[in-house]
Parts: sequence; structure tokens; C-alpha cells
Amino acid sequence: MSERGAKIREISERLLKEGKIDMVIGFRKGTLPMMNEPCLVKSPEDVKNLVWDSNCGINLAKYLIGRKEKIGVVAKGCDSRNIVTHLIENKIKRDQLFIIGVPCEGMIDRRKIASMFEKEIKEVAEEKNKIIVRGSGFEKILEKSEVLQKNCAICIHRNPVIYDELAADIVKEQKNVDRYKDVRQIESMPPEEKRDYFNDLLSPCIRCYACRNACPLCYCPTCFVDESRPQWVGKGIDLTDIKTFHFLRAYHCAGRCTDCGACERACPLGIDVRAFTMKLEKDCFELYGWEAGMSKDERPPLDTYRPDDPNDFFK
Amino acid sequence: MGFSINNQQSTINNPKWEPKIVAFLCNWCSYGAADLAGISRLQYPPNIRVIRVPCTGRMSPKFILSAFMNGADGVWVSGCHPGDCHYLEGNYYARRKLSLFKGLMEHMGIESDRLHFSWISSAEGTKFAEMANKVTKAVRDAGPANYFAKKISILKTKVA
Amino acid sequence: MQNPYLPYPVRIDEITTETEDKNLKTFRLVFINPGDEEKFSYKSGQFAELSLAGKGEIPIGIASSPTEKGYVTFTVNKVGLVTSCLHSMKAGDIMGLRGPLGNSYPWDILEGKNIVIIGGGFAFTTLRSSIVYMLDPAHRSKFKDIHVIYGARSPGMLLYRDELSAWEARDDINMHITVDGTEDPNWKYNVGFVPTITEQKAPPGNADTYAIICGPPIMIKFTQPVLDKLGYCHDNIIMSLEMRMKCGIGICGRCNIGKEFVCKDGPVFTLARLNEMPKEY
Amino acid sequence: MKVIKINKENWAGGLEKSKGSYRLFGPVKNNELHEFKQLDKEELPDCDYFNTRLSPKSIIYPQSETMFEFSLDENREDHHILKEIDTDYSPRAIIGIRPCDAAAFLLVKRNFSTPEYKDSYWLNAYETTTFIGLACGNPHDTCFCTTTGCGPFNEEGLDLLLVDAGDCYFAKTITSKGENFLRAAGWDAGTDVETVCEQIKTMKQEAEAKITSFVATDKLKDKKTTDLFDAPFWEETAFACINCGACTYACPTCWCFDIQDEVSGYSGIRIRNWDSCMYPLFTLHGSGHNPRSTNMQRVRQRFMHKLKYYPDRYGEGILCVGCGRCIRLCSVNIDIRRVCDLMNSYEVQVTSD
Repeated sequence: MSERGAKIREISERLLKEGKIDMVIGFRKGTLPMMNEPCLVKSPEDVKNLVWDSNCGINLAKYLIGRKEKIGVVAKGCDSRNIVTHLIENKIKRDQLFIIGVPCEGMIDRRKIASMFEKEIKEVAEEKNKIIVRGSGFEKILEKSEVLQKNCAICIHRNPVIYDELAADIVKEQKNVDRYKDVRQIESMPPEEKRDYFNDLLSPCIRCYACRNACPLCYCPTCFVDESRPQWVGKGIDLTDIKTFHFLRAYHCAGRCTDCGACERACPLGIDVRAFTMKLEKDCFELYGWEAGMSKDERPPLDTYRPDDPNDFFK
Repeated sequence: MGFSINNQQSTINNPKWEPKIVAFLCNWCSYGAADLAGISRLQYPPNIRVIRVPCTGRMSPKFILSAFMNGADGVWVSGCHPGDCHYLEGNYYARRKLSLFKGLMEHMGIESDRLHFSWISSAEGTKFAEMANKVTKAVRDAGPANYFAKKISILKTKVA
Repeated sequence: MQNPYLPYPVRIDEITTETEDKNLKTFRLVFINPGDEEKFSYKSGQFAELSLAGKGEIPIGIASSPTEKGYVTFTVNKVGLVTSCLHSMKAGDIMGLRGPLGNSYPWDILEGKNIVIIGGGFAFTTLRSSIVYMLDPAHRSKFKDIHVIYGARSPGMLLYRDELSAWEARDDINMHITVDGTEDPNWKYNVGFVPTITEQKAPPGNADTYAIICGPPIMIKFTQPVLDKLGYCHDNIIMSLEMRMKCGIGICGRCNIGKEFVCKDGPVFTLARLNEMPKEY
Repeated sequence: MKVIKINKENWAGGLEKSKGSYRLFGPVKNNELHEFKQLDKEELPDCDYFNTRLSPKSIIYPQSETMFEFSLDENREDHHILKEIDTDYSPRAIIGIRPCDAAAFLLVKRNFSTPEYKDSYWLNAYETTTFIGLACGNPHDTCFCTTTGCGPFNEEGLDLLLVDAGDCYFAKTITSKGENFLRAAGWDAGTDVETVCEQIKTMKQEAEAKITSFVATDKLKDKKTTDLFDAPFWEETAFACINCGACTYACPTCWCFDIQDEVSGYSGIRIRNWDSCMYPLFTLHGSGHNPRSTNMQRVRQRFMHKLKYYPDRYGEGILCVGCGRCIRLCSVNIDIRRVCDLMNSYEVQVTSD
């Protein structure tokens, strides 16, 4: 993993020196184990702060919106697909970007690892595909594949789909992965069970909007939550309002979500908010054969139609 | 004295309960079909509250969720047949939007017979009446949907 | 313990439309419970929260003067959810009033001084309250000469037009009414922006002259250098600020500029004090 | 100041007994995270926990709290008039609260209880609650309470301090409310105060020695507000922030709220919800003007309020008790310790002209 960090630093320094870009958006080492902080590097001297490891789960495409400068952005597979979505939705111009593609080997789930240990974790290191967890008086080696984020475990687009330079050679994509096992499991429940499942899922929600704000797809100047004339969603923690908010937030990502997992990673209470977006991704794939952010030329599903679209439940 | 919510949103065994259905009818076709059904004296139950929308393409999930949140037991969206939409492609977009909407709504636990979608042209008065009967019957069987309605937690007012 | 968020119930006594575009209406409110009016005694420059059950609350400057007994008036611009609902209400409707809130103009300091009132657009409510207060026979003698410079986009957009002409007729107040522009041939007052009229008509600044400014940020931005040029020191320039507010009593935390709460430590600040505060308003 | 010993056998019995005269709240583990919850019959608090994921402020100051009720039904004579509601302010006790969270309530009380206005909701809830603290045995890396005027064995804001001494708890009463709780729980096994105090003192030093992270706040007070406000490091500090409300909702010293009306049919309520200075709507004017429209301005407001505006306004310490929740819960790792040191060490570059 650290060769990727070195290559990113090298590319960034060269680009900044050549003046091809005004800034690089990447990650710098966090102040906590398993955490990195998105950062902005403008001068070649600060390039040494840029790192890359299995804790870069936040989607950097979010920081591109509305910027006018020439930007070097570090992008793993899902981030690059979100950049494609930005291009389709005219949120940024392709010539503004120098995309440093990073073939990804999956990001680790910090909450899952933390819950495996009673005592506090002081440091987490990684070699090849092993994760070494050290705390006061204990050290344990974990298989990285067992502690991946839920979305990384079923990811089939680890390599960037769009890039100007790669920070490592292409990785093997995961084959015969059933992406919709969880979705089907919920779909098989009777309605009451589904209602209870989602009521329990959303009961800890404190309406902090981390899931919405971590997502690169959410850039409306006034979110439907903040509309007051008419007001669609209450602002309190009434469960109906919470369900309505999560429904509409996910619905806005239909056919655009690349399942990067930034929403789940950002939730301070670890709510599995992907349960909504994965259902929509499954429907978009099965009904319209669509995968978000794969090509700049195809229009997203809700922006186009075909006369022979599925029509069965319309009586 | 507390304030009680004055609509009779109670359990199934309350015979007086009548389902409340919000029908979003597209102005050019289904709304016309409703008029035609009325003119030709076709009988259909009065449980339907009609909201006229310019086109099913104008339908937004916010409308349907708002209907359920304010106590509707069922929602019925009806528009022109694909191909003869007044705005040419409104119902094509609506077909995709509402398919994904219905998928996610059912994923979250709403019974499928609380959400009805139909294509009814303005000449099909009879089909409108049939559909109205079918929708009302389906929602009546499904019973009150008070798990989706937003209930204001009314407490006892402080006796000064 | 008294609940500071409970509004006094009031009834709308009378509604008058102030401007030609009908976006500004003056509401005269009467207290329903006797005794509330005494509790609501206020000074010019303060504001109150108008509470509409089911819609919310809005902080609006009190337009009536403390000398006008029996009612409280507010001039409300139709902007958002609560104001639009208020504009659709009719006389006799019930609503709530919470206050008086905020500090008022520093009447103790202003006594025995020249007062220059500079108002723009619809921010003339608390200034009207101040003018009526000062012109009241019991108080007029406390103040030396009073100048009023008040401008709006067009003649139809001026607030309290009949009162303006009444004051124009008086000799113990110098009125300088202006409009940005007008085609009306028999418009007998000034034409021009408030800063330019201030430059021409305002008295020179000295220790005994205080200026009270209320208006849109753009007007304040261009009027301030004019006052500097006229020699007004920043302690003598008094401003009333606007901020988004909810509680109005310095608890909900949103209306701060630096460590000051506009709703409680303001809305009236001298320019000198504003200069020490972060430029975030 | 009484110190007694509670041996752990009658710990559960005492708690059960106290439930007779208090609604008892305590930390309970609920799938992977601890939270404060009212303890049902026979339910015990999980006292060997680090700290709850969110702060216990929601017990005193719930996220959504009904303030008034009203009816819009015209043919009622009290239509459109707001009425206060009956709230249950029967005595409550929070057991197992950490000293930092208890001290936070005192910092917040300055805002809700001002000479001119008293917030009846918050104060009624706060004054009818007894705080039984549990001293911290092993603080986390993200705890920096000792340098914020707080500490693992601090007593401010507590009515009773429990210290876990292995087979028993030492209970140090701080206020009469603490004594009432001890009586209600039936714990009054006397003990010789000197040796126990000695033991507590040594345990206190041990715990304080385990704190590994610190913030420097000494120079904050005499810095000019406008200098800190116009400092160049804000752009870089706030870059990563996604403006969610996680840090403000988890923080025990954040109290900002929003007031909303909600109506269903003819009946409606006015409720108070938590709000966050991180949201643009927080300061959006009706005219569309927003004094804090950019992400940087909002991030600056949060840190300036906690580390500069509050100390200047009340002349006391910073508005932070070092619990570290905002550090642990921030998804992009914005660290208040880093920002505090930046602010404390910031000097204006005097351009020598």
C-alpha cells in the first residue's frame, strides 16, 4: 500500500512543479488509528503529507464540486466513477482535472475492527493483505479480506474507469461476487418484517446529515430537507420523518450511486444506510442494465427512457 | 384535556373506518377519464381524493410520501398511455421514476396493494371506474396504514 | 419558573397595506389578556417575535412608539413562510407576540443631542417609532434638532407616507425624503440615493450629533464613508442589525457576531463597537 | 464531605432500591455502542465502559422536545393560543456519568440560566436530576480533559463521585443531592475517611498520568478576536469538513437549537430540536443573505465559539471538557486538539514597514 503513497507523492510533486495543476486533493495521515484526513496540497513541499493506505474510504470526488482551479485528485475505483458522474452532470470540466487513478484493494471497516477488541486500539498497520492491530498489552494480525468495508467486500470495479496517470498497476477485479445478497434477503421478508427491520435500522439516527454530506452526489443548493414552502420533512427525530429523509436521500442517488460506502463510513452511529441505495442500484441494474459512472457517453437511467421499458405493474 | 386527532384512524375492527386514497390524475387523460366516468353516471366509491397533476412526469416521490405522512392509506397515480402523452415523453420518464419508487417503497415495507399505477386515456371512463373500485377494494383489504402517518405526540395540556 | 418562550396572545386589530407592491403591510395588534400590555412595555428600537401557531415565529422591529397606548404595530415584509401566512391573515385573527426583545436605541445618551435618522427601504419601522417618540410633546424638548433622511426605491415604496407628509409640515423636524427615481412630475421631495442625500443635507458631525442608521447592507456600506467625511465619530453612529433568530433571548446560539448575540446584546450597536467585532454579519 | 464504601454485593440491591424514588439512567451497551438509557427493573448499568458514543445531554435536553401545544380548530375558544404542556419532572438520577460530561452541564448552564432569561425546560430538567459520577480508570488516547480544566476524578457538576476500587466502590458525596441518593439506595457503610481519601488521591494521580493528549489554552484569552478570526490557517483546517452535524450533536457542551411548529389536522405543537452551526440554514436570512455561507466560516464559528467567544463572554475556561467525542466521530478527522494548538500559538505576522 505504501508504494501507492510514494507514487502519488511523486506524481503530485511533478505536476505541481510543472504547474500543470494548482492543487492536489488527497489524504494526509489522521490523528487517530484507521483514520485519514482529506487535504489540499498546493505547494510541492507539502506533498510529503500525502499518504495512501486502507483507510481512505472517504470519497474525494465530493471536494471537486464548484471548484474552478486545475485540480489533481487522487481517485480509487468508486471515486473515479463519481468523477464520471460529475462530468455527466456538468459539475466539473474534464480539462480542470488531472486524475491520479489508484487501483484499489479495498478499504477496512474501522468500526468492525474496533468492535473486535475490548481495549482501546493504539495503532493499526498493514503489510500485503494483513492488518496488524496493536493496543495496550495486545497485538493481533487480521486477514484484510475479513475486515473490509461491506461495499469493498463486494466491489467489482476496483480499478479507476477514468484517469490520467495510475499510481499502481491494475489489480485483478473480484469475480463472481453476488452484490445483491443482502438486498434479496430483505426483499424476501413480509411487509411487517421489512417495516420493523427499517424501523430498527433507523432508530439510532440523529439527523446529523453526515450520510448526505459525505456523498459526492449531494450538491443541491437547498436540500429538500430545508424546504419550508411546502415543508416535506419534519426536522425532529420522529421516525416517520427520519424514514422519509432517508428514502428521499437514497432516491436522489438512484442510478448515480457508485456504492463507495462514504455514507456508511461517515455515519457516527454506524447505520447501514446502504440498504436503501443498494436496492435502487439492483433495480437500475435489473430493469435498465445500468451501472453508475461507467461511461461518459451513456445518459443515466432517470435522464432517458426506452419505449420498451418494463411496464408490468402499470395496470 | 388533550387534543385528539380528529380523523378516525383506528384499527381494522372499527367498522366506521373508510380508507383514504389520494389519486394523482394526469390532467390530460386520467382526469378526463374521471369526468367521463362521472358524466356517464358510472358508480365508483367516494374514497378517492383527486389531485390533478399536469403529467405523470411531474410526479415526485415527495408528493406520494407526503400523502402517506398525512394519513393516506393508499395512493393511485394514473396517466396517459405511453406514446400519447400530451408532453410526448412525460409518462416515459414517469414510468422509470415510479418503478424505482415503487421498488424502494415496497423494500421499506409498504404493502404492494397500497400503491397503484395505471394508464387510463380520457376515453376510458369505464376503465377509470373499474380501477377506482379495484383500488378502493385493495386498500380496504390492506387496512389503515397508520404506521406511515406522522402522529403529532399530543400531551396533556398543563392545567394553569 | 416563567417560560420565556410563551407568547402573549394578541388579536389583529387592523391591517394597512403600506407599499404599492403590497409586499409590506402594517399590523396593529391588541393584547387579549388584560395586564399583558403593561408587561410588554418597550422602548423605541426594540423588536418582538410575532408568533403564528402552526407556522413559527419571526423577529420584527416594533413600529409603534411607546407613547402610542392600547396597541403595538409591526410592518412586515412578505418574504418567507411565516410572513406570507401573516399577509394572508385578516383583522380579528389570533396570533402571539413575544417580547419586548433586544436593547433599544440609547435614549439616555441621546437626550440633549442632535439626532440624525437615516433610513432606507422597509427598515424604517423602529425609526418611525423613534420619531413618534421624540415628537411626542412630553419628549420633544429633551432633544435638540432632529433630521430625518429616508429613502426608498420609488414614491409608492415609501412607508407611512401620510405621517411623512405630516412631519414635513412641522417646523421642529427637518425631513429629507428621497426616492431612487420617479417619473411622477409633481414629486416635490428629493431624488437620489440615501448616501448622496445624506452628503448634501445631513448636519456636520460633532460630539452632540448622533446618527441612527437602519437599512439594507448596501445602503449602510455607502452611507458610512459619507458620515466619516461629515466628521461623525464612530461612537456617534448607531446601527440596528438584522440576523436570523429563533429564541430572541440569547440562548439558541445562532445570531452571534463574535461573542455578542444580536438578539440580546443588540440589535442596536454603535459603529465603534461593531468595528471590534468580527466582520460576519 | 462524607466518603463511604459500597461493596459490590449490595450494589445491585441498592440501585434497585433507589429506583423507588428516582428514575435511574445509566450506560447500557446497545449493539456496539454505549448509550444512556432509563434502566428498567432489574437492569444494571454497564460500569466498566469507556464512555457513551453520544453525550448524556439528551437526558436533560432531548433532541426533540415539545414546548407548546395549540389547536387550529376555529370553533374552540382557545384556538391559535399556545399552551404549556405537562412535563414529568419527577426526580431522576444519572449513574455512571463521567466527570467530563457532568462538568459540561455546568458550562452549558451558563447559557440556559442568564440573569435576564431562564430557560424553564432545561433548568427544570437539570435541577431535578442527581448526577452520580464514575471516575475514569483508563482514559482513551483522544481524552484531553486534564488540560481543559476537567479531569478523570473531577467533581464539578457531580453530586456524588464513585471510584471503582475493585471489590467495592468508594462514594464521595459532594452535595446534599448526593447524600439523598445514598440514603435512597440504602448505602451508608461508614469507613475511615483518611485512608480512603488517600487511596482516592493516588488513584486520581494514576488516572491523570494515563492521559496522553493535551491542548494548550493559556494564550487564547489575550489574543484579539479579530486576529484569530482573520488568521490564515482556517482555510486549510476547514477544507476536509463536510458540514454534517455529527460533532455538534455528540458534543456535551453544544446546545444550539431550532424552534419549529408541526401540525397534523387541527392539532399542532411547537417543538425545539437540536440544531448545528454547521448547517447553512442556521444563519440564512429571509432575504437570502447568509453571513456564514461558506464551509470555512462555519467551521471557524464552531471552534471560535468554543475556544474564544465563550471564554471572552463568560470570563471562564473554554467551552470544552476534552471528552474527545468530536475527534472520534468526525468522518474526516478534523481534530479540535490540532485546531486549539493552532489558535493558541497563532501570532500575527507584523509586517515590518
